[in-house]
Amino acid sequence: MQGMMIARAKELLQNGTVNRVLGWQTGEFVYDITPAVFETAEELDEKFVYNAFCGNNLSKYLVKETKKDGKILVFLKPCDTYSFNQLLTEHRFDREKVYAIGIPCDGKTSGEMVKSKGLSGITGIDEDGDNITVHTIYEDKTFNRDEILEERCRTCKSKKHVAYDELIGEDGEVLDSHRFDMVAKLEAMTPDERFAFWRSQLSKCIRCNACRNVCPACTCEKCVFDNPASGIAQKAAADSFEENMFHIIRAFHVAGRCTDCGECSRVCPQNIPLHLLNRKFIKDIDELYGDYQAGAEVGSRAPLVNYTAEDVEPSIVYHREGK
Amino acid sequence: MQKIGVFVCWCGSNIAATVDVQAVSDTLAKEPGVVYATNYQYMCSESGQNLIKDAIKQYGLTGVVICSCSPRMHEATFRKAVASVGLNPYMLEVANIREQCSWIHKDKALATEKAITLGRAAIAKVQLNAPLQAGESPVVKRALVIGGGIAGIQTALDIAEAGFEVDIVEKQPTIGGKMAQIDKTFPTLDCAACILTPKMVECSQNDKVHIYSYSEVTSVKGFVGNFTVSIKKKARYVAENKCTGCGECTTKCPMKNVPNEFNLGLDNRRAIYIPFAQAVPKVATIDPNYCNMLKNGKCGLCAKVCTAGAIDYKQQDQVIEERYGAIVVATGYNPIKLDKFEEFDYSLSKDVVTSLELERLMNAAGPTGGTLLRPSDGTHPHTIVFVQCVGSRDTSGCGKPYCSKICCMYTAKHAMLIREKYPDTEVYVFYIDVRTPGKNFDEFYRRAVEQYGVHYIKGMVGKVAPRADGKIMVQASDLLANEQLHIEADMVVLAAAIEPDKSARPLATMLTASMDTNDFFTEAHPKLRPVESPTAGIFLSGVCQGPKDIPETVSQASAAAAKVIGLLVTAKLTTNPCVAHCNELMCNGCSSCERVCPYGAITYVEKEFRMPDRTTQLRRVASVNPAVCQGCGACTVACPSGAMDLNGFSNSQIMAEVDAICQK
Amino acid sequence: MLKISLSKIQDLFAAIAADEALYIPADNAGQPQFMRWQEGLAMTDALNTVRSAKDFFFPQTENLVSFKIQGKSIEIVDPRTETEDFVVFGVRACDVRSFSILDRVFLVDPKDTYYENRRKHGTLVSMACSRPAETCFCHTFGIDAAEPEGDAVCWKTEDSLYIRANTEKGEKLLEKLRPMMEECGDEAVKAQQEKTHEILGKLPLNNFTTEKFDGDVLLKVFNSDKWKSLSEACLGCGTCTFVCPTCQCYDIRDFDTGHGVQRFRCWDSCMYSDFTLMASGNPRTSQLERFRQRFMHKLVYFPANNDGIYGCVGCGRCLSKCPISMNIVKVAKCLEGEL
Amino acid sequence: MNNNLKEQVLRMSGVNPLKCMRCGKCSATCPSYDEMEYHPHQIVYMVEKGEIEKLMASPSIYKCLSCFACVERCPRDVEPAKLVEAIRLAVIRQQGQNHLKAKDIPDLIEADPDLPQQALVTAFRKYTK
Amino acid sequence: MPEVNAYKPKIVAFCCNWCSYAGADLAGTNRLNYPADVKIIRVPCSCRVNPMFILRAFQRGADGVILCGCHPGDCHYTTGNYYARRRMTLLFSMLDYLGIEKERTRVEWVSAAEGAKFAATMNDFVSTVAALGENKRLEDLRCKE
Repeated sequence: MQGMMIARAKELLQNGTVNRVLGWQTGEFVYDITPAVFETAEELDEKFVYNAFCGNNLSKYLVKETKKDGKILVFLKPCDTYSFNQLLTEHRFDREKVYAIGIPCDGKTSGEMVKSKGLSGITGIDEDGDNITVHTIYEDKTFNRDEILEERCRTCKSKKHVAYDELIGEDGEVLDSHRFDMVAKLEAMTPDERFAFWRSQLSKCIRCNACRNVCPACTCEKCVFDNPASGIAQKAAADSFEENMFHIIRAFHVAGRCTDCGECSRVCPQNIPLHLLNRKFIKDIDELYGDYQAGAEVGSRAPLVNYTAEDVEPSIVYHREGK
Repeated sequence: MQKIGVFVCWCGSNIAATVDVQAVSDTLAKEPGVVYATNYQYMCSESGQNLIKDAIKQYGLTGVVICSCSPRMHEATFRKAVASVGLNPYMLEVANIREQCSWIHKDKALATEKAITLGRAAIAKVQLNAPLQAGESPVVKRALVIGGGIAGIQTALDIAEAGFEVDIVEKQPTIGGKMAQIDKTFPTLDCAACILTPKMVECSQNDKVHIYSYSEVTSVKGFVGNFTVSIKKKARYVAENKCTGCGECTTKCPMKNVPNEFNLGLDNRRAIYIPFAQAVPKVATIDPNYCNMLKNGKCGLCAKVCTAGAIDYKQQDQVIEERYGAIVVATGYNPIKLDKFEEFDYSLSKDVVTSLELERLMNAAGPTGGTLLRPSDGTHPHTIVFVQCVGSRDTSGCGKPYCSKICCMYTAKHAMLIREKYPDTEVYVFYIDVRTPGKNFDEFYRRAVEQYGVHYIKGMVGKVAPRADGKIMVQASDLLANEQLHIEADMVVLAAAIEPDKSARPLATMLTASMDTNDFFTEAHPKLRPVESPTAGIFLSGVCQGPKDIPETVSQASAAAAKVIGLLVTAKLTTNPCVAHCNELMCNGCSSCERVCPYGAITYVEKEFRMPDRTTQLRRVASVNPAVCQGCGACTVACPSGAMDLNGFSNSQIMAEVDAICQK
Repeated sequence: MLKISLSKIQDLFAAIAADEALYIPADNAGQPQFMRWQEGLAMTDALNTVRSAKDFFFPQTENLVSFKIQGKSIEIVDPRTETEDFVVFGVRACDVRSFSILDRVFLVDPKDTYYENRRKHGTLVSMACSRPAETCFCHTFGIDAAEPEGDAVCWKTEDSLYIRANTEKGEKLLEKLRPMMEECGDEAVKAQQEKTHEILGKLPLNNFTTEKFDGDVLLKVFNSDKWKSLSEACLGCGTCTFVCPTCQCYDIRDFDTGHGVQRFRCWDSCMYSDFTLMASGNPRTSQLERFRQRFMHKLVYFPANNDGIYGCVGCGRCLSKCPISMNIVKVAKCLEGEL
Repeated sequence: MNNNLKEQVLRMSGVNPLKCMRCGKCSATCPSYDEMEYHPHQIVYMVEKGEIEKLMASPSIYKCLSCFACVERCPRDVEPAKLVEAIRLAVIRQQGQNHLKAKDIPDLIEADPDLPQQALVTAFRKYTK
Repeated sequence: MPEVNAYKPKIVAFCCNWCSYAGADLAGTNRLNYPADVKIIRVPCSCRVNPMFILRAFQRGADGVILCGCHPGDCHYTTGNYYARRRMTLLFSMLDYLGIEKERTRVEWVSAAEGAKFAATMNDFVSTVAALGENKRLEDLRCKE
């Protein structure tokens, strides 16, 4: 796959279709992959990589990249295409300046994920079909791909590309993902248990803004949390209230716009399951206002800027099943 | 920091009996920013107002807080008072310590404490108030009426009568609309043409009224008082100013088999035609779908016979741009298509007709010259079955969920007319409910039953099946007799539901006027503003707003005209300054605000911005038209970056009030 | 050197915690973090905590002064109460070294009294590493992971914990613990150190140095055109700076409590767009400049002003936590080619 | 009026008789109308009133051909035929009219050891409440 | 004897200018009593209420927040309360999800004619919140005295 992608990128660079290529570049280790812009065939040959660690969603970079001259080639995994569409819906970049190639994805893992299996001193990784062997200075260990997939990939919502100019490989289907199982589990808890769960999670937050800055739905010119005039600006969570506030408001601002790409949870240095906040909104929206997948199509009307006269009343929150 | 004056009103004993006004003014005097605080018996009285004015002058107040009755009561009074001494009227806030404090609490200590808190909140808000200026916008003294049926005609004539220019845009070659097709009108049974055509003529003769027939609105820009509308005049291939309407061409044209839409396809017309004798404008139109000259370049007969030389095969569509101060929507209705109702056999049997078709069959100018004959064989029908609610009140998805309102009455009219003209005819009417509210309406229906012997049967028709011998078998239930009826009918008349014209939906988008799920235009308020759209400057006339009969349509048309006249006589519109505004530096151009704006007040512009790193960037940003914005604030919450804010109720002001209320 | 069986480590903690606050690395909702010890709290096996021990001396937020407002009067209140004595236990070699860097910032004139106060009251008990990870490169800065600094230093073997005092503060602490521990020789520790050194030699970053940044390289590095591609993917979040044990920038802000104002300081990040924002605007207007600032500071400016000491201790946190996997090692390796 | 029975019929059929606007189109369209004691529109109304037992006792419910013309034609989506089917099921499922009782089972198994498990389970599910 | 129920909750009520604020005025005109703990903030429309305001109220020590607007379909601005309804439904559901007592937040539609309903609603809401006691789960300790 990587070879095909490089070959095609070179072709498009050469025939002048695009001026730059947005992809992933190799790092120090096998897993520390960085999004990068390539301008020459040599750079592509030298550094371009596509493997199980290329988790970064590149679509957000288009906001910045399309401000520049020329056309850019971007490689999009299925879930990235949803963000791509959502950004287009919100007029955040110029479609004319992008050439999008859809690429298949078997699910991604990460250095953190591998380390969470108790491994340290990682020196290399071999992918052999569904078997992934991790070499470390201490030992070698082989995993089934599913075992070390990131949570968002284990509950992948769709292998279908909803936007592209061309596709490399086969297109997949929208999947029945069980991605709301954990939300449902939390909903079934008592309020005290839920409070304890979220407090223990959110109290870890260091307000590094990684979740916000990586989020393709958070492309505001100026975030309310950075804007002293907003009245809720905060540079650090000085009180537990502010920890809650930041995450509630952020989830609310992206509600109906979040495509559930899972980047927020991936980048959180404290491994806070932030996607569970977004998924709660998605689940509620699906249940209360009908299924809606942000980014499934360009131009769709997000649930929070929409209504029907027959919408449920807010009191449903008191009467719903569960505790 | 503002210099704030606080004025606590006793309202006689209304406030002072339960609130310690002295304590309130004393405590509030200590609030940051407050330079003067006092209390007085009646702040709204002349001497009370003078007290405020004097304090403004004496202390150089930049903000005023009045603790008194509800702002709904005297906010305007106090604003006027402070404005008279040069303070911006929007630098004033009212703390409601009467309706929301003294009148509902008995404990004086509690009430006083609450009054202080409410006063603090008002002070906190005033700290952040900014002077606001009510804007003005000029009004173009011309109105546009979209739709030339009875609703549009009536509205246009009323507006013209008041001395304003008014244009009617009608997509058909003639104005007149549905009413022109109707034979008689209920409950008086006078002839529709006799009362409609004089109005049509008046339209053509009144020099304030201009008719764009065979035309469509293609775009609407602007806002109340200042709309710019593009109107496409479709090519009719006949010069309107030359055609005399003699009709010679329409008898010589060799293309004879064009279905005549005016008679609902019950007979044929030529490729060049004048819809009906009293058409306005009475000008021929060539139907490009049938004209051999236009299709194949062969024929040209009409041009040869036209002595006026009006035929112009090279005519093109023409787009006219015109400015208007107000727009009236009068797009009317159509009966729904009945193909989904196979049980009534409408598409298979010619003798199953809709009520509107029946109008044409009974009209002296119709295909049968006014004699009621079966369309299939031209014989006289002896048994006629009317079916009510065909597609109305239907939630199964085949029809419309609403009551079409007019069917009960016109069916009674039809039944009555048939019984009168052809007493040997048996007439059955199957109904679910007979709904005849309205002046002389129920009496009319009862006459059909009692005087004319129409058989009204409570029940629905389940099946209509034509028989080989030409009879139509009607299977229906008679719920009161608890039996199933089988009637051998000669004709079946279906009271098809009515729906808004298909052109209404795209038009609503152009006008940013809201519609309900049935594509009827939404009124600004269902009870209090029934002829206005929530979008300022857009008015509603006739069935486009909801099912109506002719008298209701005409009254609504005149009401809409009155509203338009009221708008057009205004020299300048004063705009509410408490409107939304966009901080372009923060705007993402994401369109969230535009989507929730009920007034279409938000548009987007591409603007160049100088970035901190000294580069320039072209960005799409929202721009609020203050003349159109009504200040609801929906956009402010939809905006994730907080670029949208509302004058007079800004985020920071409301949060300051929250803070003040919650402290201590 | 003293020794105690690992099975009795909770007793050891209890003894320390008897008269001062004790913080140990423990598991907090799945993440290793220093937590206040209370009975039963177990020490984590993780190599290092997500947040460094700097939090105890330079917390993410701290109130500097309070203003009490009543009506139109304002009263100024110093919110500081005397800090209690505390022990941070299990600090790794890299993190211990970070304090010598922070001290150079906060304890030079004018002294940061808030920081100084905490340094006075705090005792650092370090823990030698035996299982370093691929992201470790403390040796680059002359740190021996097997022989950490600190007021006292520990080694953990299969079954025992060895401890030795390095400073007076450490001695004082050990004095208290002596009754429950046994004196021992350093053979076991030496053996472990040898093993650790062997592993350290196998680490992928074993040969990584920042030597080339010594000397007169400031302008050369500053003007390198590599910064563009290095910073291209940077999201401008603060992860690297907040997990960093040596990042020391902060912002001072006011919080209106409704009945007064609290003036507090909180960590700031040079990666943020409003970092060093002034009335006149921001001196660094692009992410490239902000990104460059961080690495210039650590690799060039800091050593230039501090006897050649780099502003990095090689803990590797930024290597594993950066959302786009850009870090000081990549930056230094890329730029060193220019020098 | 037997509310349990009514609820059972409503649950089984999924029909909400309150949607009926009493137009009678179901009865107008019903091919078995003349065979019936209670006609489709009456059936809907009687279910609404809870007169399920009356309907259960009436042969009308077996005159319905399940042609679904009423379902097809109903302007309010009431689906009378589904009610009829539910009433028929209610008759079958009446307790006390079990074709099989728990105590009969040992004998049955003895008589036919190959009796499929599933038949037993189904019988229980169907004939007990 | 110690006073029972001495606890006084702090309640912030956001009322739309056209219906609910007028409804509150009517309650006053009719001298319908409800606790002084309720303080009303006038907003043009229920759709003006930003979730930020609600959180802000809790931060500053409110124990309950109620939003009142025109009945659905009667909004002065036609559609404002429809948006408010969705926003608040989702926000309240999220607060509940975080384990914050859901009874502390409420939306009620009160028309200008429903003074009695306004008073009854406030009485009920205040007693519900009072029963919950002080808001501990969404408070900012810095704002406490």
